[in-house]
Amino acid sequence: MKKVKVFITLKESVLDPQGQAVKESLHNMDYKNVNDVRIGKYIELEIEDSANLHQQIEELCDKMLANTVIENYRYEVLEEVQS
Amino acid sequence: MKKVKVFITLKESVLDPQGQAVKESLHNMDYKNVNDVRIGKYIELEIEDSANLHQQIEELCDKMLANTVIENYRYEVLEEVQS
Amino acid sequence: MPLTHLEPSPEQIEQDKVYRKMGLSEKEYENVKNILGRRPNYTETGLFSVMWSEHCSYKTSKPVLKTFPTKGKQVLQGPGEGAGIVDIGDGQAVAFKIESHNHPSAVEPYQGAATGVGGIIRDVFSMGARPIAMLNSLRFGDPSIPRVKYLFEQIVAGIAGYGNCIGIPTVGGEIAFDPCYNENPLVNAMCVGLINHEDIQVGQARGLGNTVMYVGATTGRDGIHGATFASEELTEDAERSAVQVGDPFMEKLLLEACLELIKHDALVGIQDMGAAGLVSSSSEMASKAGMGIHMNLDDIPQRETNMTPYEMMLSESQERMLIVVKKGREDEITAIFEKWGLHAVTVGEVIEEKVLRLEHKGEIVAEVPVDALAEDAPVYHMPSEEPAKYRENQSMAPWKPQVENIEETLTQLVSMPTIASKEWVYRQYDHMVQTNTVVAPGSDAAVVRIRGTRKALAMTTDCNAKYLSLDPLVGGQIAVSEAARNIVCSGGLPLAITDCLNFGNPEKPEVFWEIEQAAKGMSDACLSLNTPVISGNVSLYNETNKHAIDPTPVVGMVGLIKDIDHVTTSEFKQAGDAIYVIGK
Amino acid sequence: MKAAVIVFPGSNCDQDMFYAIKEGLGEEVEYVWHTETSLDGFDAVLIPGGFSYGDYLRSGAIARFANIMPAVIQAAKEGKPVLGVCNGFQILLEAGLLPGAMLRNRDLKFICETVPLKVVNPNTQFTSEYKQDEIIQIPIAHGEGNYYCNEETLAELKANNQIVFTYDSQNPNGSLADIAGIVNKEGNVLGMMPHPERAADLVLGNDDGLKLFQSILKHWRDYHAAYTS
Ligand SMILES: Nc1ncnc2c1ncn2[C@@H]1O[C@H](COP(=O)(O)OP(=O)(O)O)[C@@H](O)[C@H]1O
Repeated sequence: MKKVKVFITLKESVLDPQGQAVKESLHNMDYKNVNDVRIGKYIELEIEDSANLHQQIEELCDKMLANTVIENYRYEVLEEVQS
Repeated sequence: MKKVKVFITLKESVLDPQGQAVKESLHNMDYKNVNDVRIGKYIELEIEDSANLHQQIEELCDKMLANTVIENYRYEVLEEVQS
Repeated sequence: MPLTHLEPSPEQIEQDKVYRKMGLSEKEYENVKNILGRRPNYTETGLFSVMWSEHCSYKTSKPVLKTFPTKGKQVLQGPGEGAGIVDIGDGQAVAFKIESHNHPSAVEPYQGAATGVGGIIRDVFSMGARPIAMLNSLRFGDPSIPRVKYLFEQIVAGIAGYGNCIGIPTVGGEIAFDPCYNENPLVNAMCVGLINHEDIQVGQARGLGNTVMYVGATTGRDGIHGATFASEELTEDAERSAVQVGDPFMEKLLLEACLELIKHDALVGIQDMGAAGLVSSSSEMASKAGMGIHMNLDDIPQRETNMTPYEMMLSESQERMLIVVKKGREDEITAIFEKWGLHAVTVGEVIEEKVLRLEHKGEIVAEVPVDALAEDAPVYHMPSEEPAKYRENQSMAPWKPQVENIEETLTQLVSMPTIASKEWVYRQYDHMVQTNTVVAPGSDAAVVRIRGTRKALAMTTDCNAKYLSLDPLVGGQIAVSEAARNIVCSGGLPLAITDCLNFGNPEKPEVFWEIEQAAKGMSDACLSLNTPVISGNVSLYNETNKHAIDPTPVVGMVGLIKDIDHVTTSEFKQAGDAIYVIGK
Repeated sequence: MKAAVIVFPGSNCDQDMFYAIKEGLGEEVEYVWHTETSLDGFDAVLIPGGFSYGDYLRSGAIARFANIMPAVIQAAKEGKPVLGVCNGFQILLEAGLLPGAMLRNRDLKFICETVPLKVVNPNTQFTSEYKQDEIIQIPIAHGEGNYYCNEETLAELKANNQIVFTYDSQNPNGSLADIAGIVNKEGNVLGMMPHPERAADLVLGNDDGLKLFQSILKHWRDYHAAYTS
């Protein structure tokens, strides 16, 4: 069993209304040293190992987890986990 | 300037309806080897360094970025970024 | 140092025919050269290419739109502004318009649909009206195709996501499924607003020396060339166009701030930055007022670094407005926006010379006559030809259904996606917020009361494209008549319509013939029902791989119910009541 | 009685709440902008539904830091009735005035419909006009109304009779123990996902929510009568 961590972020040029709103309110709350906030998704998968694990993960991300029209993703495969 | 990555996950004991739904549709799509899916948030902050940076980040997370009734968080502080 | 040095020079643009890629034909490019008396630079070529796209200039559909009846005693504002307006008595009026967001929704369904909703709401509140209801009209392909199902779910979620957040009830609409929409879903959103006569605004840049201000969200590189994109058939290439993301929260603030602004006597004109963003809003406002605008692009609030004049002018970032205010009164305007956490920034001034002059980093980077961009954009009279298919249809004997087992046939009918209950959809729309919804989705027309009066408004969207594919003229008549029946059945007197002409590629004579016929049918019906066309939108090139959608001219109609006690709903009320069929 | 309707950027049921008090109840009501810092002079505090700050990050997460919030907390401490509906409930949870948190609806979709609620505790200042176990029809309209708390908290809610409304017959959003509305221990802060202000006018076909506002008024009158006599 592998643990896979997927990080999904909005593409650079795509507006991030959530991040904007959080940033503004942090400024209002006097956290003026926060210059930028970008909000994305963090997904943890537990997945049984397979010969083409990486290919499969990429497929999963492309088809389902990320919306590649506006998002980028990155992933890490971790040590075996006990199940 | 520091880059801070915050990972927010639902607590073990809290049901994750979104993760459940994704898992089910992955199974329907014949990715039967995916055993578990948990969906959380991934937040990137750009923040000007300060003496008590860690304390400040924890404050931010506790007060606003995470809801500690249902969520856990973890963060990493990264190398200086050019601004 | 301006960033324009990386762009092709005017000579290169001509030599390498860069303008072709931007959507200008050879003839149009020559025309631009004649207007300017020189070769246009890159920015200028961009300005013309978006403003002369079908989406902004209606260059092929204008001759057809001209044939619509647009006048009536009740009409306070016909086509030509953000939304049309009709009188409902007692100094009140209703503003409404329908608009398509088909192409963006085909590429990124959630955001495409959401920003479609956002755009039409801005059109209505930029007239000074408070939006009180949303409707929509959707078309999808065969729902058993996974991509179609995905588009369906995401488009519905996008409409809900935006409308629910901004707090305008989505009270009605219609949905149909047909394989002709497999690759080309239709997303038409309609917004209805309420306004007092004295608050009606126009998008005009009047008054020499007056200040041009920019309000709302910052400008990014999103949706550049969205307007030309909407004027092309969908191809792999088109998908590279940057996707716009909607921010309904920002729009809610903008809405409240703008409705406060329209009560202010320092306001001269206001217009939404919709398709082709800054170019269209600035040139149209100037052209309508017979003035010009000088804009300093360094002052445009930017979300990204190193944006070029071309990018800033063509950006379709959402939730932005251009306003013109009396000189010297800028601070009062800024204060209104600040209350809502928004910034209003001075970006230019009204000038006498009828040109759009753009300054960037100390240089004039573009100077073009505003009329050439707006009013005087080219108009084409497309060839039109009756399709062979139509002839065939006409010569066929009427089809008589053979029903053996009525129960079975009925079950089959009601389980067809187009006929089945749409509760799954409208359950996701907040149709009750503002607590005025008297008749919610599920009846003939939705009914929204006007608080403080006995009056209510009935509203509906309708179009049965199957009828139009068989006979666009009769189908066009039916679309308007169906809308009128829905209004009447709800207790209302039909006032006027808005329409969205969704068709295939108008360069094909058969398609253009369909457009003409449909418009003629609609006009006939509008004339006999006294429901003029007060606003609308055109979405052409709904084709993929040469397959055009069925002609789908969606009709949005609003009617007045004089007394709320006259509201009727469609469901059977109690056992024992007699059932009548009336009509032919 | 004079009620305050708190308006945050993105609130959108503020007018509905306002009219429920002004026209439904016939009492005095004013909007209070989120930048204000005092609620002196108000007898009841109403936090309306909507999408404060776009519901970005988490619903209610940003609103709880608004300038007006210390005054809301103060009002709650003083024992004034504080009612949070929908987004208002989410804000009360985020602000810690009520225990628990909201998750996304079980089927991940926004739901707008009228649902049956059971009044499980009619002995609060918000529900005294209802009968025990009365079934009322109240609209819901939310995407995150799936109430969650840990077992201890749930046991406490039950032990103290803090659960005021539950969904009857069908649980629309997956909320724990069918919870639709809860009060704090003291009983003067009510948070509920359903919208009583949307069921306060017969022109719209339903006024089952009106008794909630009438209960608040009755409590205020009784209290005042006792106070002034
Ligand atoms: N099919 C149509 N029927 C009637 N009026 C139309 C139609 N299409 C466009 N119009 C009118 O033409 C004007 C320009 O439309 P449009 O470019 O969509 O406006 P905007 O720039 O505000 O989106 C509007 O006033 C609109 O009402």
